[in-house]
Amino acid sequence: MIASILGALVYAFVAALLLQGIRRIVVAHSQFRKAPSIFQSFYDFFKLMGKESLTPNVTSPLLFNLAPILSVASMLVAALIIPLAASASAVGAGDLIVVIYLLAMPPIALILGGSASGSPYGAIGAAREVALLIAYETPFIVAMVAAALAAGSLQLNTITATAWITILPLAAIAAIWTLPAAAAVQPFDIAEAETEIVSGPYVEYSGPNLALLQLGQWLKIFLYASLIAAVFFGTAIFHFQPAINFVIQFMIIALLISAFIAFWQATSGRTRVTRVLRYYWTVPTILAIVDLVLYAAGVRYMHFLFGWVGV
Amino acid sequence: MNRSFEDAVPTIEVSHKGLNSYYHIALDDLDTALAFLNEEGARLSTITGKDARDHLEVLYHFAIWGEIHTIIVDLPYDKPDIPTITNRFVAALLYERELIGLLGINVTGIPDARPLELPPKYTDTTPPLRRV
Amino acid sequence: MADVNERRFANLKIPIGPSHPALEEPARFLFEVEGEKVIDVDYEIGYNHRSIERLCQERPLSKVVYLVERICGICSHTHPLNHVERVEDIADIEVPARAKYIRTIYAELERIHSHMLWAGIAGHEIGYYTLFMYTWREREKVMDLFEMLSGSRIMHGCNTIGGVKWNVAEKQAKSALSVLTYLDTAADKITKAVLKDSNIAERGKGVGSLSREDAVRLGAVGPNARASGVPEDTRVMCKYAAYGDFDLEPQTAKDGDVVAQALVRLAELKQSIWLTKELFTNLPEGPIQVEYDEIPPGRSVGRTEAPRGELIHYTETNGTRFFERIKIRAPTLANIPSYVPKFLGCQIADIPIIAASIDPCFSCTDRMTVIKDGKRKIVSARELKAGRI
Amino acid sequence: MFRARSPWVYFINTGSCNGCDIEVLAIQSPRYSAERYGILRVASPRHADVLVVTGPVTKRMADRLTMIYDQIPHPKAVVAVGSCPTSNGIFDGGYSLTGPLDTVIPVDVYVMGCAPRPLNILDGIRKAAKMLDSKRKGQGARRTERFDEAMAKETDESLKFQSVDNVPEAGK
Repeated sequence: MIASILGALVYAFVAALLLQGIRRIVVAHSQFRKAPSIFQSFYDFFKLMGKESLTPNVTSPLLFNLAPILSVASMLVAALIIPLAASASAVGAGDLIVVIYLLAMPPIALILGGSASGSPYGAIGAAREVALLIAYETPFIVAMVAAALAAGSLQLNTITATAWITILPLAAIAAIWTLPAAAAVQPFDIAEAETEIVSGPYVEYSGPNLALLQLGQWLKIFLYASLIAAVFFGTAIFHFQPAINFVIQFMIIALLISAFIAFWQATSGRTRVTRVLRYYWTVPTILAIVDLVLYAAGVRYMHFLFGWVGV
Repeated sequence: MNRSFEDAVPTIEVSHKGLNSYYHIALDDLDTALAFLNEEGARLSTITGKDARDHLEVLYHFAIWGEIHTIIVDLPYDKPDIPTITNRFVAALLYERELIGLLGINVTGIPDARPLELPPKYTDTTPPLRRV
Repeated sequence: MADVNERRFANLKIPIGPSHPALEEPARFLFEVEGEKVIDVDYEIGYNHRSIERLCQERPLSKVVYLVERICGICSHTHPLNHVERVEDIADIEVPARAKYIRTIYAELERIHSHMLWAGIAGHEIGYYTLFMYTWREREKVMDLFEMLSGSRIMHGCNTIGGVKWNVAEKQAKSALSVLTYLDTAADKITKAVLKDSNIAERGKGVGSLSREDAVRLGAVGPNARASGVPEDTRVMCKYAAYGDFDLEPQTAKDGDVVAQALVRLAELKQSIWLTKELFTNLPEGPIQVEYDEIPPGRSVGRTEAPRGELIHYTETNGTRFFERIKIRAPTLANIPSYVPKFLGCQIADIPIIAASIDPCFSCTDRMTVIKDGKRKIVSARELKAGRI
Repeated sequence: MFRARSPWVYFINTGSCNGCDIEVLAIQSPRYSAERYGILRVASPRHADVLVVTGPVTKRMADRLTMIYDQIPHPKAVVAVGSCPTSNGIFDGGYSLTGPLDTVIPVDVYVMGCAPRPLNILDGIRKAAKMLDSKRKGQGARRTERFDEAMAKETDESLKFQSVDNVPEAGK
């Protein structure tokens, strides 16, 4: 039990940072320049841990220093619950609603930290983070509810038993569509827009606090992606020993997600806050709702079209 | 410039060189000269302040398509006052504030008389462009 | 109007600058914001003031050219070109035709690299870093061209009184032509990237617009004015250096918003590339420098077209080894009053793209501009806009 | 060991003619691609390790420069780019300058040249990054209070953030 828990935590930490490394390499090459090494995120993280942490005295120190710890702690708990690497979750049972709440914790920690940092940039960054969070959480939750409804239970182990992409493809598309916003990548890095509001909520953080906040953000991206992969691609596909499962699922998630995110980052400028809400509440949400309603009404169009039976 | 400047405004001394022409006028004719140039559709390019060792000089440069017409006005050292021209040319605000800052010329009627480009802590020293 | 003034600083104030990723140089804009909408903007510049005008009066005649060249790193050729032409105007020195052509080549190459730099920075401001990377990669070719012609990327030092120091060899002209044809295709790609791929067009439509009357009234110059439809281009008006031999027509757009600024600058980029190719092809033979004995007392005022607009130099000599007075009015200083109406009513997200679209160069401006002192009475944007001053 | 591999850089222009600034910006462009050494341009001094300063320190920017230098957490290094910060360059003798950079803040690396080439700047930043490892805790570590003290005894009134109460009416 302890071994699987420690294994899951270390795996999540290493995978999250490698994911960032791959993303930066893909972006660098798509911008015609040489890329940093894949372990660059490790260097950044451990360098920041070694720096001095400054707390501006205009803020409430408790809230200011609590936010990074909150964001990393919630992510580590989520890492235990989500069935990582195509095997059952580390602690056996896990509930979908708990996971969705935990995944929303890093942005909330950012909002707390931003507004507690006492700088006008932090306040505006926090306000933008709220708008972003509401925008991309809606389609994600509707897609997850559709999968839960199809599986008939909220237990992650039962949900991830079957690969729901074969039954609910529209919901899968809606979920994957929210990934760039969850990763706060170029078109949606409105909350920490460097040139507009001087990296928003992060502006007053330095040293270990900044490292933990970023780690929370990186872990969130990886766990978000592995939750979508687990629910929609299911854990049953890979019938190999656990160790090989680890590698395969990480390969799929890491390459697929970082290339997909990097593509968004390399090809678009930053949108405005007002447009993000309209963007995410129109097409992705409608897709997820349509799939939910169709499944609830008993229409199995995938079965009808391709004669597939749920794997 | 269709109507010639000399007959409209009494000038002390006029000189032309290529595209530029310089009109030396007395201080109280300044307003008529500005009115004349405004009708000609001249655009204020900039205002230069100069410390000519025994008196101060203010040069107004006006541009009409290719030519530049400069109006030169002398100011005595002891009473360096000059009326503002921002009522006709809004862009003159920054140039007049530079006169205040760099040469200590007192521009009367300017809406915002802060000195130009001198760091606030050093406004009490003598204006830097004065030949002291 | 009165009640607004009472409440004017009750809202959130966002200081941008003096050291801020959106601005290349130190300038301080204090935006008063209601939610995401900017309702008042207050500018404060003067951080770059290096007392150049007084140094010009304290330095001997021949050394001033190098000081004037270092007013602004991006337009490091236009300032000495204007200065040298003023001194030649006073001393009636006739510059040989080849020197005039070489000076115009440097001026146009500088406009190319400055507009490419602007396109990159515009992309950087809205977070579209790929545009920044692409345009700055192409821009390196222009910097190599500068290095080939004059030995240095930024401070070329090619202007002296009476002509030019660096000659253009036959082989250099040939390789420059090939680089310029490549740049032509790159300019098309940049135009497509700026106007279609990056959402500058979609984010910039109607943002930071400046009407033509405001542009004329507030004295805007250069691409900033031409974007609002004012057809004034000093190269056409004054025909200095070798511009007399070419009939250029000013590139203008209509409503002066971010997209119009982009259109004008990119059209000028193409025009400059064409012009530089023309200059290289029919470069006249002959000497590149003329001796001069001494500079008589006299005065001269004149204009050149810097990448950011009309630059004015007033030079006066008194026959001695020193200048009597040198006055430099940079284009960005003339453009500052016209920036203020652009910022009013825009959103916070638009501030960097508007700041970038104006392409301010405070290094040129700061030799002589605005400081806010203890008293808080400042000319607020509204007063400027309403023209109440 | 990690400090040398990911130097986060904060650019500040204290009155430069902008020539060095565009060369400092150029090191991120594909031809020099500074990111392969982990060099990232950061938006806030709080995140920075290396402070790159261009331009002779004008009087107006001097106290801003010390404020930003204090905000950078320890260990930190300063790179002076161009001949202006090292010796006031060609503007020496100007009335609005407060002398070269090392009279204002301690400088670690000087990159010479009037507009030095981007590769020299890149090399300067990497040398400064290697110096970060050798910086001991106590050396140059300044608390944030010093920043607040500086703001409190603000001599230059306009540096203070305007609060509503001390703003006289616009009209009067």
